[in-house]
Amino acid sequence: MILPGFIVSLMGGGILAWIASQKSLVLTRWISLLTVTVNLLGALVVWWQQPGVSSLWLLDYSIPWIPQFGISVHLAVDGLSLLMLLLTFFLGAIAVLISWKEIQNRVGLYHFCLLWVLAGITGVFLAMDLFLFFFFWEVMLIPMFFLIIIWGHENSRYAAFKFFIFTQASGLLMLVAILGLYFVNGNQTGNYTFDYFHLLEANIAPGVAMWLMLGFLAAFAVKLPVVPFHTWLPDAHSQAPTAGSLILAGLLLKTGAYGLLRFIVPLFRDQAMVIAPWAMAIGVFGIIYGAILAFSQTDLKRLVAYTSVSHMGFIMLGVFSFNELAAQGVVMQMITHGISTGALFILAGFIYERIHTRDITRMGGFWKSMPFLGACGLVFAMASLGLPGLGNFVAEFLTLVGAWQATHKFTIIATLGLVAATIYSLRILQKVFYGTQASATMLVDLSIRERFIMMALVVSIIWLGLFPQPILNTSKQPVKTILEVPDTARTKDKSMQIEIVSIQGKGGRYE
Amino acid sequence: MTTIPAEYGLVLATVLFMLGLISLLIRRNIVFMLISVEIMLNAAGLAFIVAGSRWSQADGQVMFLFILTMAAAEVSVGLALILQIYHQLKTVNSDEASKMKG
Amino acid sequence: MSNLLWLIPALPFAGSLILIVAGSKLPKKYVPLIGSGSVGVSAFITLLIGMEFITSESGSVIKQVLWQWIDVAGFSPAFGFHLDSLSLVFIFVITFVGFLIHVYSAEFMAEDEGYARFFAFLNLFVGSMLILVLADNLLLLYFGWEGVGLCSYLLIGFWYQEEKNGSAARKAFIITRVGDTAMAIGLFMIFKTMGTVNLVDIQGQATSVWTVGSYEVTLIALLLLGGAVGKSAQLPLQSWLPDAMAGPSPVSALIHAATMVTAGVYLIARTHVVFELAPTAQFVVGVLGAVTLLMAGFSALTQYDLKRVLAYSTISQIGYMFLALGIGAWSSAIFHFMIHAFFKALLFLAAGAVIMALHHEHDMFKMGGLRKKLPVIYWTFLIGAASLAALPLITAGFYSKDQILWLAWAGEKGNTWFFLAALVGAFITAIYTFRMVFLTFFGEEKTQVSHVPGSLINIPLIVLAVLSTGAGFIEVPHSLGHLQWFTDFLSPLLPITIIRPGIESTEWMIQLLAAGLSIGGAGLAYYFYGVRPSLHIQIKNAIPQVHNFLLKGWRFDSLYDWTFVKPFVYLSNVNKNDLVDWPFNALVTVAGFIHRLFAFTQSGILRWYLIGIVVGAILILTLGILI
Amino acid sequence: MLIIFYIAAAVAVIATVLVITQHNLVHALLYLVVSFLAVAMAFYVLGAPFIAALEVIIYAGAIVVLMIFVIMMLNLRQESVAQEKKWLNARIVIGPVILTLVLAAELLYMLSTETSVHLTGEVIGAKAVGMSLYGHYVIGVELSGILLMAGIVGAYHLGRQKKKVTHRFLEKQEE
Repeated sequence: MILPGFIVSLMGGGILAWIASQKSLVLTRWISLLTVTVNLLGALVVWWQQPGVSSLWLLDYSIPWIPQFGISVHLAVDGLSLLMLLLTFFLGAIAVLISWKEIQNRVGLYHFCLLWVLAGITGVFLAMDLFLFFFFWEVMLIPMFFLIIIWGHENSRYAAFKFFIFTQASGLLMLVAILGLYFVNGNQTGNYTFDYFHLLEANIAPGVAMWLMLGFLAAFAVKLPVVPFHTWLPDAHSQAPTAGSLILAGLLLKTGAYGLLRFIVPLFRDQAMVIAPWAMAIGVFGIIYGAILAFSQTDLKRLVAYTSVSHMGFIMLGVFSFNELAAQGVVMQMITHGISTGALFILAGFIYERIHTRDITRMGGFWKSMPFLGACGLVFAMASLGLPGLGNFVAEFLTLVGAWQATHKFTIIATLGLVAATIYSLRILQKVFYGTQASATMLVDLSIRERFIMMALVVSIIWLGLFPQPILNTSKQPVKTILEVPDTARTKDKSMQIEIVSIQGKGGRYE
Repeated sequence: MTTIPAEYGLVLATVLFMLGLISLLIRRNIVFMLISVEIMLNAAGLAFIVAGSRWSQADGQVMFLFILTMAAAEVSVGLALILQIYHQLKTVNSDEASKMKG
Repeated sequence: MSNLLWLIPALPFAGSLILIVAGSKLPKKYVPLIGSGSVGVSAFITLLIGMEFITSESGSVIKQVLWQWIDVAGFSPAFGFHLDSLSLVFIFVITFVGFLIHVYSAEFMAEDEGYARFFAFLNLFVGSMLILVLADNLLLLYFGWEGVGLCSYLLIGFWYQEEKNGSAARKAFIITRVGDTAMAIGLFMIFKTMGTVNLVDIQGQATSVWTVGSYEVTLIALLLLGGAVGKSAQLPLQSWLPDAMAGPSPVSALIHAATMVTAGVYLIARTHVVFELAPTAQFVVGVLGAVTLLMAGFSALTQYDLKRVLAYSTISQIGYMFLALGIGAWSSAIFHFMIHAFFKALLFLAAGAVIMALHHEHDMFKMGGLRKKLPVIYWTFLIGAASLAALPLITAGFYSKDQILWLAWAGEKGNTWFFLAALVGAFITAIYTFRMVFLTFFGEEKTQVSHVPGSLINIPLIVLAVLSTGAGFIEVPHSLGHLQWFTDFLSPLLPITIIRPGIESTEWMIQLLAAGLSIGGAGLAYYFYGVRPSLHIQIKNAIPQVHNFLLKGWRFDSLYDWTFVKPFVYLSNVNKNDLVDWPFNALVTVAGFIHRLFAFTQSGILRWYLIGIVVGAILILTLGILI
Repeated sequence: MLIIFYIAAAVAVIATVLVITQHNLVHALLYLVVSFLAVAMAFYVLGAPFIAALEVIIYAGAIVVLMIFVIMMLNLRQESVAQEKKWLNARIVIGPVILTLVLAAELLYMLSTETSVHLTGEVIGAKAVGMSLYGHYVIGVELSGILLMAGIVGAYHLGRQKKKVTHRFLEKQEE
């Protein structure tokens, strides 16, 4: 019951927080913080109790929803989903904390939106029914839209609509693909179902499968984002409130990466292999392109947004390398990028709260007045350029080592991306923290709450850099299963079937 | 007693309808436009009567009754609207009531 | 005792952590205590472990694995340390020279407001450098490699309020990062072919995996060389080092002379098996070394800034080490590294003391006559300079450089050109070294001495001065009594250079030539700057372009500016608003246009709508009739 | 029969033409009554005496009277006739007439393609209509009832004399 509990508690907490805002804003904030923290603890307990690395599906929950159409509320968690959940709740708690002082109008609605976005993201990571998946895909989109448009900066209408249209249009393509898959599979087997595990066994004609895959890919590529479709991201990131940017960069982009791993690769393996060179090419192009654009930006949040574009290129490269090293790198990249880029957005938010601008030409010399902020900025700029000892290095290095097994020329270009990352990361440090102090007034360094947030992030990114193995162990089995190359399509189905049965046979963890 | 060919009735209906339509198109006075609509409705009703007569069925007349009902309702609401427009805009010129312009 | 190996890098890290977390709140006197103390204890443990290591039978190594770092699909680097004779030399130099420099900094940086920050960064550097040389696999080595790069960046830009310090730091980081990228690719290749990144495994398996001179191994060797070239400031990635002098002098001494910049030498020596399998790559190492040592030497001749002379001299001396590596004189390279660490650290520290004494005056031509005012600094600087110029017999520099000269001539892989380059380099070295000495300490006084250094500065200088002379006697050539302690110490690991047969008898001639050139160079410097001080100005005025060319370091900065920096900046600025957004905006514009088009039909005039209905009816009826 | 139909048709057409060419509203309404009466005559001839009666009572009676009331309430003066003259010029008439003629031509063409059927002129009385109305079409009757109800409520609501109210969007525009 814990799996629906995650989602329901977030949704319920959101409503409760909204109601509470009539009485007291402090209560609202505490309710949402408590909700997310309890979920985080719950996820940690699941992680702690995971029955060894060998078992694939840790928990499974399924009740029919609309049985006439073969739709069920089917939630399941494996190592990959679990890691994503941990990241979601961790960053979710930080997002609540970060908004403590920043958000002063319509606090109740804000926390409602925030928790519902988190609920949608949680659902996306848990749903094992494609219809349910799409449902949650939309649930996370709409509150996010309001987060941007209501609490955003000066140009938030434009950004919010751009975000909405990009994601919605691509999401509809995915819906078409989901329905296509549903009907193709139904026509073939007579079993009309949206269930992920059944659809894994679908035998689809290659031509049709290619179109279906492109439908899925459209949604994930826009969300990720892959280069030609990335332009919503800088606008949305720079206009959203700090917590919005944090969730956008830290979690929403990850749903795209998660989708690639969870759906594209296992459902359409052969087609994915066909487009792999192209996918890697645009991934690598994105790495360089994002890095070059990041260098020229003057808006701090926009700059960080472009670094996201650059980093997400590694995910494209890694997923389509089709080997365990790269895929593990991708998983690491999802987590570490969530933390490091999220932290950079938080830093930008802190600076914005103090000097009310995001323009880096009007910053400089902040190290003197805000050494703590400077140290944190240093850590995360270094994380973003891939310094060993910080989590991003492990992620990028594994991705590159894995990619090298698949392609040489793209890996070389991607590695050059590290140089470009150095250039823009150091530019942030130079413009913000070096030089003489730009602002006349003495700026106050971080408060206790802000220090707590930053320390949590710093500790986790260093921990991920030095001891990544627990994470890698957790995602090992799912990644292997996803990448498992079957001899023929049929034997794959068999083995899949047996795997599910065997887990169900164990009984104990099957709720 | 010579019988009437059905087309003649329909031709009459057509002519009346067209006259109403011409009036509707050329008039700017909104009251005239309402009158034109009445003419057209009446012509449509005529066509139904002819059709009912053609098949010797009561249905055509029933349809005329419905048209009549509708015309009555339409006139009452339409006239109320005209009064409102005149009251608000001080004109019966339909061209001037163009605030819905896109 | 060997179980304590992990403490050697851990202690500086711990010190750094304490200083970062609590540095601003600690009383000021505890800051250097923690900073130097942690490195001091590391040095002490090094000494203990070194004793144990030397007394145990030769060829033994100490291994310690702390934890498995990453373990994915056969890629399983650990946080493991591996101590053999090569690493021992390096950790010895790092901890001891590091400790001395920490002690020196305790006084040198005392007035700075970033006192704790300085020690934190310096400790962090020492820790990372120790990880680099102790790592048992290439990934951990890379960890240390990037870690020292970060510290170098932080310390060059230590005085962050000056815009240009930040730029120098950035330049250093980015240029070395270019090299690191090459090295990373080399690492990918090694992992793909060997399935491991463990250094011992690589050494053991290399000969069975690759044949001599195969394409792949050459490429790997060249890529590793790329990393080494970046870190060690060799051609073509040397241009960051002179600018790196923007950092405080102890930093220049520790990072940009004694330790970090020699990481490239360490890397090549560590992977010498790969280079021996790739003779072409090894030859390239030698060529790069030879060219670099000459170019940097000529540039050093023209500099005004005391520290920049030393910087170019560092590049040049590392060029010697690369030359030694290129001719397979592995232990000579390491020997020269050690000696160079002593005398160059000494020179930088002394130069720092001079600069501090003269109100941060860097220009040598504004110095002079300091011989009397700063006697300790004068004598120690002189010893260091003599060692750098390799004055025969008494200086350590003579023994280490002489070995390289001799092997460049007599070694199997040596040739006349390498030898000539090294010889000319030695001559130039002597000239610029004594140019420094004469300009700084002789002549009339041009700037008032404001601050006489205290004992915390003097003691490290004296210790280093002793080492700069004494350390040479552990390795004495055949013609002068033949002592090979250092080579023997390293020989189980690094192969001994094979000498061409029948050439031993010429060794004394080479030594005589080298000694003569070094004394001659010193004499020439005396003539130019002591006897006829106006002469060099005349020469400079006669060939201003050449002078400027050399002063600007052969204009590599302009070259890179035009080929890389400007195009990159142009490309990124031209695309600042993201051209990819254009098609999407065009879509919006088209939609807006269509919207206006349809909005136009919504005129609000009732009769137009009616006409629309009529036209529609006509169309439908027409269709009905036609079909 | 046919001749009566012809006469009724001719009167209806002429009266209607006069309706649409009149400048004075009241005159036009009078011609409209004539037109309705003529059509009622036609209905009678076509065998629908009940409908003919309704036409006279409701169209020519109730509806036209309603209109006259409204015209009185509008209180249009002599200028409106002049204005009507100005509006009704040849330039504005020509386009709609051509369009309508095209439409008419098409309709007539379609009529001409059908085979000619003569009407029997059999009288379908009120009883038959009532049987059909309350049998087969009872739903339609109920809907008509709702429609009339809506019409009454709507007319009442719209017809109330309120102070001038403009919509808030329009208000903003006017500022």
